[in-house]
Amino acid sequence: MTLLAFDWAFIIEKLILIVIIVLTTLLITLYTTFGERKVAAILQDRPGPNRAGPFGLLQPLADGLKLIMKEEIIPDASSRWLFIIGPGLAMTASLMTCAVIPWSTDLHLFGRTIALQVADVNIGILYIFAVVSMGVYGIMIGGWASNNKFSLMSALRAASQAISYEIAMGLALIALLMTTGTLSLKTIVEDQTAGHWWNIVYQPLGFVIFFICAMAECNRTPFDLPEAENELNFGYHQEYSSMKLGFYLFAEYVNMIMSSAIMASMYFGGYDLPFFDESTVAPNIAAMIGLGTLLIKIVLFVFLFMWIRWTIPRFRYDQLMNLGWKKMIPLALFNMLLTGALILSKL
Amino acid sequence: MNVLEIIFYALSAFALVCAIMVLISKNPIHSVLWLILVFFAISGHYILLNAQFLAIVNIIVYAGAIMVLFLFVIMLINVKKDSEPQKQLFVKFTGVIAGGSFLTLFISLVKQAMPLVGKTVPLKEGTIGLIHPLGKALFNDYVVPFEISSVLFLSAMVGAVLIGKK
Amino acid sequence: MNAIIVSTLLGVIMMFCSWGIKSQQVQKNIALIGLFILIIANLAQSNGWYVVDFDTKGMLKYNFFGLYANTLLFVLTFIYVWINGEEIAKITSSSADFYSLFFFILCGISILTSFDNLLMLFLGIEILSIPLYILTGADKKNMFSNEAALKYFLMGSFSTGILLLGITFIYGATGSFHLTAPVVSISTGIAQEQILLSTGLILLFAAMNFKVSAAPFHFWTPDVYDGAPTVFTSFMATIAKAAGFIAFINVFNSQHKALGYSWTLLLTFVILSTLLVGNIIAVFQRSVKRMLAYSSIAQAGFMLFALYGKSDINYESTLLYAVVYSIATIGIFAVLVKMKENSFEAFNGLGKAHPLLAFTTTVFLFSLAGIPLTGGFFAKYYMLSALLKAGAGLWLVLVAVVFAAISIYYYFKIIQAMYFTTGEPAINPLPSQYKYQLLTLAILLLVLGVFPNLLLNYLYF
Amino acid sequence: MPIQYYIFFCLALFSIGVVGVLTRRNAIIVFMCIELMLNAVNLLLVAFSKMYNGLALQNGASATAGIDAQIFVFFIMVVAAAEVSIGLAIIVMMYRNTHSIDINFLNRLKN
Amino acid sequence: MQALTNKSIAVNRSPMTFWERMYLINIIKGMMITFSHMFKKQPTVRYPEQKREFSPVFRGLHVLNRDEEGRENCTACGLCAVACPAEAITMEAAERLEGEEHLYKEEKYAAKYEINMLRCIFCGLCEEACPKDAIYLSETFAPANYTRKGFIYDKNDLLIPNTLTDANALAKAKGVEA
Amino acid sequence: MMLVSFLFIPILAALLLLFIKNNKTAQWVAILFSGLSLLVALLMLITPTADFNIAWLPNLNTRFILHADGLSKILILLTAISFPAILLTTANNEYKNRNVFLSLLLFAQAGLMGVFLAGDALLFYFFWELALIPIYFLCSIWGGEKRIAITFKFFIYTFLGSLFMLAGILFLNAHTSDHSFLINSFIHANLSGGEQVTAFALFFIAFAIKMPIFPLHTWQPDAYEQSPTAVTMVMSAVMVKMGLYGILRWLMPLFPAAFMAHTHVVVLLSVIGILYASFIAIRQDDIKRLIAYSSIAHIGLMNAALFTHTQIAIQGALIQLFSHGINVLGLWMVADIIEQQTGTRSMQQMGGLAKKQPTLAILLVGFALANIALPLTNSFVGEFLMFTGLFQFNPWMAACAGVSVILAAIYTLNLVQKVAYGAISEKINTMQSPNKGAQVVLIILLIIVFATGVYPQPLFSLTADTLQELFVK
Repeated sequence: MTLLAFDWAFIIEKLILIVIIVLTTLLITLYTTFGERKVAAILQDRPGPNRAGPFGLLQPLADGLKLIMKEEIIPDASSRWLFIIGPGLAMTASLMTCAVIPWSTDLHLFGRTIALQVADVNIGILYIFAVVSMGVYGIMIGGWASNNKFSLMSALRAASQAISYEIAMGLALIALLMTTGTLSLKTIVEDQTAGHWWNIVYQPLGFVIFFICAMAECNRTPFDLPEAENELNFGYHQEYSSMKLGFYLFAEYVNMIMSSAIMASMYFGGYDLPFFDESTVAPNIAAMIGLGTLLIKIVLFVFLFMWIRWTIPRFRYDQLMNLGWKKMIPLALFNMLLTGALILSKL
Repeated sequence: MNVLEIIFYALSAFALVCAIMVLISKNPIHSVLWLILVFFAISGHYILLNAQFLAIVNIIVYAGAIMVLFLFVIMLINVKKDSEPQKQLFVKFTGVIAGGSFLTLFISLVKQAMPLVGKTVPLKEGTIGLIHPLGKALFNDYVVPFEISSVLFLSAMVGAVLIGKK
Repeated sequence: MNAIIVSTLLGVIMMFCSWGIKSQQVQKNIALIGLFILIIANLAQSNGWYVVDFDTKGMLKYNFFGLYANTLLFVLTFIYVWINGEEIAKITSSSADFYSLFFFILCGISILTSFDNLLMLFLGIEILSIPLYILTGADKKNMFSNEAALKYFLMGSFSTGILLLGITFIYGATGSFHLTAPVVSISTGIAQEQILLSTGLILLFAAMNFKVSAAPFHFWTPDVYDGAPTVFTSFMATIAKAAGFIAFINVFNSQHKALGYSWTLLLTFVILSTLLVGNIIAVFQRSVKRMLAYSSIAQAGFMLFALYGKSDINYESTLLYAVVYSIATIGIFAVLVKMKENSFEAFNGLGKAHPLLAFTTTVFLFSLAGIPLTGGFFAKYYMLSALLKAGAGLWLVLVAVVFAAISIYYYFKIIQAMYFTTGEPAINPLPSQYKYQLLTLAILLLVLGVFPNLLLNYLYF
Repeated sequence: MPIQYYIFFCLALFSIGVVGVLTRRNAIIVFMCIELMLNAVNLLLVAFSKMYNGLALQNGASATAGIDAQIFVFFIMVVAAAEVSIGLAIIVMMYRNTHSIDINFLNRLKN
Repeated sequence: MQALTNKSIAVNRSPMTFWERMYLINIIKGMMITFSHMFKKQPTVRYPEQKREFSPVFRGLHVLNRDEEGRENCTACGLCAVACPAEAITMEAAERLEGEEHLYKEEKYAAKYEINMLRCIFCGLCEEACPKDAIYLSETFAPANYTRKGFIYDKNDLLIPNTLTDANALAKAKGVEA
Repeated sequence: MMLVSFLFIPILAALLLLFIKNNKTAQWVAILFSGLSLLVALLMLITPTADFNIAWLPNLNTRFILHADGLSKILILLTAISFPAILLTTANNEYKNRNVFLSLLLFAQAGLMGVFLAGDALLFYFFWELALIPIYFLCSIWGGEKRIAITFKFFIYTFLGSLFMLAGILFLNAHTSDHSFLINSFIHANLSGGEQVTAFALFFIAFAIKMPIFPLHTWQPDAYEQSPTAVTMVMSAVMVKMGLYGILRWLMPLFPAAFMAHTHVVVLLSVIGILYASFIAIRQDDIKRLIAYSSIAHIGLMNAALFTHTQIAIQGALIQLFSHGINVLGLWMVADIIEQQTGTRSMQQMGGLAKKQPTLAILLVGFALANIALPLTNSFVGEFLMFTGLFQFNPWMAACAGVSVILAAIYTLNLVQKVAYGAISEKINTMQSPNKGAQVVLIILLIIVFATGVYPQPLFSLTADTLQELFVK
C-alpha cells in the first residue's frame, strides 16, 4: 500500500486518464456555464442563449473565445505574481479533486484492466478535504493581490465562509464514515453497489448538511457572499479580466461539478444504476453504463444547485455565520452522535 | 542515486529554500505562501516515508486550516510590508549566528551519536503510516490522550470566545 | 483519572453556566461547589474508588504522591477562588468562563501529576498553558495585559517547540515515549551511546525551565506577571507553577541519570543564575507586583533544589514548598489586588489603618522570606535538607542562604512601609469577610510553620 | 536513507525557525517560524518512527513498532491547531488596542 | 385612519413557530414555484425572426414626407422645432429657385433639416405641430451606428424615397424586398 | 512542666495583651506575668527540674526538648529578673499602643527562654529567630529617628548570621548517624577535620554577630542608641548572652578540634574589639552610646575568656554572664530615668545629680563601680577569674585586655563625674525622684550586685555542672 509504487505503463495509463478526465471536466464545465444560463432562463420563462449553433450549443465556446480575446489588465498597484497565481490556484485546486473520484467500474482495454479512477488512495475523503481546503487560497490570494478594498473584503469573507462550513462538512462526513468504515471512495461506492442501500438512506441528515456546506464551499447562491454584487461590486475578481477572470468563473463551476460527483458517490451510489445487474452485460459496457449513470447524477445535482440559485435569495453575512456555527455544526454533531448511538445499539 | 533519493534531495532542498524565503520575505503574505510551500514539501516527505495519513493531515491541518487563519489575520489587520521597521543589522546578525551555532552544535552532537550510525529509514515501504494501523493504535493504546486532547480543544474554544467577544 | 474526568466535566458545566446564570455570586458558588466535588473525587481515588477504571495503557500512572499533590493543588485553588471570586467578577461580566478555564487548567494539572508518558506530559503542559495565555490577556482593554498575553504566548509556544525537539531526541534514542524506558546510568560525563538521549533531556530540561520560569529562561516572567490582571497573576505564580514543578520532578527523577555528572553541573548553573537574577533584580523594583514576579523567579530557584537527587525528601520538599509558597503568594496578591497602586508607597501606614490586613501581609511576607514560625521556613528547610541529602556541596547551601538573606531586603520593604512609615494607604474598600479570609491563610501558614508534618504525614499512608 | 540525513535536514529547518523567532519583529511571522519548528520536529519524529519500524521488521519483531511516533505527530498537529486559534486571537486583540503587531513595542512593560 | 381601499394586508408580527423558523417548508415551496415555471409558456418573442405587432399609435423614427408629386412637403416653418421638447430638431430654410418646383411644394423649403436621434424622445409632438403634414413618425426603430455623429439624421436620411423616380425605393427602405 | 512554663507564661501573656487596650491594665498584666516567670525561675533554683521531651516533627526526627543545666539556669534567672525589672522601671515611659509593645517584648522573652532551654538544634534555631523578630518590630516602631534603616541593618546582620547557623545545623544533621537534631547526636556526629572547621565557622558567625565581636559589631551602638530603652536593656542585658550561650552550649562541645584550632584568632579579635570599644567609649558624650561601647568591651572580654579554653577563665565567664547582665541593666535603668526626665542623653548637659537626686546618684555610682569591676562588686570575681585564665593562655593578650580595665575606669568615672557631680545643670534641675517601682528595682539590683560580689558561691555551685561537663569531656 504505497503511493510511490509505480511502473511506466502505469504512469502513462494514469496520465492519459488524467488528461481525459481533466479535459472532460473542462468540457462539462463549459457546458455547465451554458447550462446555468439555460436553466436560469427556463426557470424565468425565457429561452436563454440560443443563437450560437443549434440551440445555442456553441455559446460556451463563444464565451470562452470572448474571454480569451479580452484585454489583459493587471493593475499597477497589485502584487503582480500573486495576481497571476491566484486564478491558477483556484483552478488547480478545483480540478485536483477529480483524482479520487471513481468514475465507473474497471475498463478492460488492450489486455489491461484500467480503473476509471486516477488514484484509489485509502484516504480518498481526506484527500478531498485537503484539496477543498486549498481552494480558498486562490480566492484569498487573488483578492489580496488586487489591492482593492472590495476584493480584499470579499476574499476575507470567502475565507471565513470556507473555514466555517468546512467544519460542519467534515462532521457530516465523519458520520458517514462511521457507517461505511472506510475512507476510500472506491470502497464506499462498491459497498453501495453491492446490493446495499445507498448511503442516503442511512445518512439523510448528513446529506442535507453536506449539501448545504458544499453549496457554501462553492460560493453558490444563497451563499455567494464573496461576490455579492450589491455590496462588494464584483467580489474578489473585481480587478480581473480576460482569461484570469475566466479561470475564477470556471473554477466555481468545476467545484460545483466535483462536489456533485462527490455527493453522488458518497450518498447516491456513485456509478450504481439501481435495478440493473451489471454482470448481464460485458464489463466494458457496464463501465460505460456506470459512467453514464454517474454523469446523470452529476447533472441532476448540478441542476439542483442551479435551481436553488435561482430560487433562494442571498443570505446576510451574520445570517450566514449563524447558520454555519449555530445551526450546521450542532446539527452535524447531533447527527454524528445519533449515528454513533445507532451503530452501538446495533452491535 | 535512485529515484527516491532524488526525490528526497529535491524535496529537502525545496523545503529549505522555501523556509529561508519565509525568513527573508519582507511581505508577511509572501512569508505565509512560502511557508505553505514548506508544508507541501514536508507532506511530500511524509509520502516518501509512506506516512500517507500524516501527509494528508498535514495538508489539511497546516496548509488548509492553520495557514488560512494566518493569511486571514494578516489580511484582516492588513500588515503592509513597510510596517515592520527593520531591526538593526547586528540583531539580525546575532540571530543568524545564534541559529547557526544551534545547528552546528546539534549536528556535531548527532554526528557523535554512535547508535545512529548505520541506521536507515526505509523509504516508501512499511505499513505503519497507513490509516488502519494508525487508527488501531490511536483508539487502543492512545485512547486516553485522544480523549484528553478534547479538553485542550475545549479550553482553546472557551479561550478564543473569551478573547474574541466584545 | 477521577480528577481528570471530573475537572473536565466541571469545566464544561461552568462553560454553560455563563449562559444560564447571570449572577456572579452564584457562579462563584457553583465553582466552589465544583472544586469541592473535585477534591472529594480525587480523595476518593486516593482511597481506591474510581468513577471510571480502565487501562490507560501506561499513559498515566497513579501513585500516592501525584494524587496527594492533586488534592493539595485543588484545595489551593479552592482557597484561591474563595478569596478572589469577587475580584474575578470585576474583570468580566461573566466569571464562569474563567472558572471553566480554571477547571481545564486543573485537568492539565492532574495530568502533569500522574503522567507516565511524554505524550501526556506534552498534552498536560499544553492544557495547562493555553488557558493561562487567555488568563494573561483577560483584561482585553488593557494594553499591558494584551502585550503580556502575546509575549507569554510566543515564548510559551517557542518553548513548546524546544520541548518537542527534546522529546523527539529522546524517542530517537530509546524508541519509546515512556518515562520508564531503560536508561543506562553513567556516573561520569555523557557517553557516546547516550548522546542523543542526553541532548533530548537537556532540551527537555530547558523547556521545563521555561515553564517554571527558571533563569536563563525567565525573561518572560516579569512582564507577564506584571501585565496580567493581578488576580490571575496570583493563580499563575502559584498553582500553575507548582504543577510545573511537580511535572518537572516527575520527569527528571527517573531520567536525570542519563546525564550523569553534567546533570549536577547544569542544574547548579540554572539554580544559581535563577537565584541570582531573581533576588538581585527584585531588590531594585519599584512596583510590588514586579518585585513579586522576580521574587517568584527566586523562589523557583529554591524549588529547583528538589531536583538534585532522588529521594523521598524531594517529593516532600516540593509539595511543602509548593503549598506554602502558593498560600503565601495567593495571600500577598490578594492584598495587592485591593491596593490602588502597585508601588511600595501604597502600603505606607497600612499597619495603622488596617492592622489585621497588615498582620496577615506580614505573615505572608515572612513566609516568603522563610522566617521561622511560618510555613516558609520549613519549606526552605526541606529544600536545603534535600540538597544536602543529595550530596551537594555545602557551598550551594550557603549561597542559597545568602540569597535568602537578600530576599529579606525586598520583602521587608513592604513591612517597613506598612508599620514604620506613616501615610494614608491607598486601598480599595474591603469586604468585611475579606480580612478573615486572609487571616485564615495566615493562620494556615503559621500552623504549617510549626507543624509541617500535618501536611506531609499523609504522604506516607 | 540514513537517519542522519533526516536529522540534519530537520535540524536545519528547526534552526531556520529559531533564527526567525530571534530576528523577526512581526508577531505573526514569529509565530509562523514557531510553526516551522513544530513541523521540523514532526518530520523528524516520523523519520525515527520509520527507522524503528524498519529495525523491527528486520528483527522480525512486531510490525507496528514505531507507530507511537506517528501518533505523537498527530497530537502535535492537534495541539498546534488549538494553539494557533488562541495565538491569532491574542494577536488580533492586541492589534485592536495598539494597532501594531511589532513585538519590539512590547518593551513598554519594562518601564 | 380609515383605510381607503381594502387591498392592504396587515403585517403579521406574531413570532414564527419552530417549523417556520426551520424555513424548510418555505424553501421547498419556493423551489416548487420556480420549478413550476419551467413548464410555463415562454412569453419571449424571438425578435429578428418574429416581430410583435405594433400598435396603431406606435412612434418610430421620423420621416419627411413628400406629396403625391414627389415634392417635399416641408416648408421649414420651424413649428416642429419649437414643439420639440427635447430640442432635437434644427433646420435652415431656403427660398425655392426657379426650376425647382418639382422638388419643393412651396416657395420655401428646408435646405438643411437635422434630427438628433440621441436627443429625440419620440413623443410625436413634431408630427402634431406640422401644418404641412411634412413630418411623420414611422414604425421603424432600433437604429444602430458606430459614431455619435451617425445619429444626427440629416435630410437625406429622413426623406422618404421618391416613389416616382424609383418605384422600388420605398419597399427597399422598408426592408421588404419586392 | 516547669521548663515549659517559661515559654508558656510569656506567650500566654503576650497573646492576652493583644486584647487589652488599656495602658495601665496592660502594664500590670505584663508585670504580673513576668513576675510569675521570675517566681518559677526562683523555684527552679531550689527544686530539681525534669527535662521536657516530646516528639515534634517525627519525619524530620526532631524533638521538642527543653533541658536546663547550670548554664541554662543562670541565664534563665537573668532573663527572669530582667523582664519584670525592665517593665517596672519603664512603667511610666510613653509608648503608643503600649499593649502591642508589651506583647512583643514578652514574645521576645519567650524566645530568649527557649534559646536557653532548647536541647534540639532546630528548636534552638526556632527560638533564636523568635527572639529576634519581636525585637525588630520593637526597634523599628518605637525607636528613634533613624530607626528604620538601623534596625534593618541589625536585622539583616543577625538574620544572615542565623541562616548560616541553619546551614550548619543542616550540615550537621546530614552527618549524624540517626539524622536527628539532638545535641548529643550532634556531639557524636561523624565529622572530618575540614568539615568540623566549616560547621564551626557557620555557627560561630551567627554567635559572633549576636554578641557582637569585632569586626561584626557595627550594628550594635546604633541599634542600642535608636532602640527604645526597654528594648536596649533587653538587648544588652540578655540578648548578647545568646551568643555566649551558643558558644558554650553548642560550639565548644560540638567542634572541639576546630575550637581549639581557632582560639588564638578569636581571642585576638576579641582583644582588639575590647580595646577598640573602650577607646571609642572614652570619646562618647551620649550616655547610651557610652554604655553600648562599654558593653561591647565586656562581652569581648567574656568571649576571649571562653576561647582561652582554660577552666578558670570559663568559670569567670559563667559568673560574668549573670553579673554583667545585672550591671548593665542597672546602668541602663539609671540612664533611662535620667533621659526620660531630662529629655537628653548628652553628658554635657548634665551634672549635679548627686545634689538634686542623691538616691539616684548613689545607685549610679554603685553600678558604675560594678562596671569597673571594683572588688566587692559582682564583676570583680568574674573579671578576675577571666584575666587569670587569659594570662595563662597568653600573657601579652592578657596585658592588652588588662588595659581595658583602666580604660573602663576612665570612661565610667568620667560618666559618674559628669552626671553626678558638678554644678546642677538646667536639665537635671527639673528632675524629680523616680517612681517607687524603679527605685525598688534598682535597689534590689544593687543589692544583688554587692551580694554576689561578696558571696559568689551560689553562682559557682550553680554552674559547676556545666563546667564539669565542658572539661571532663
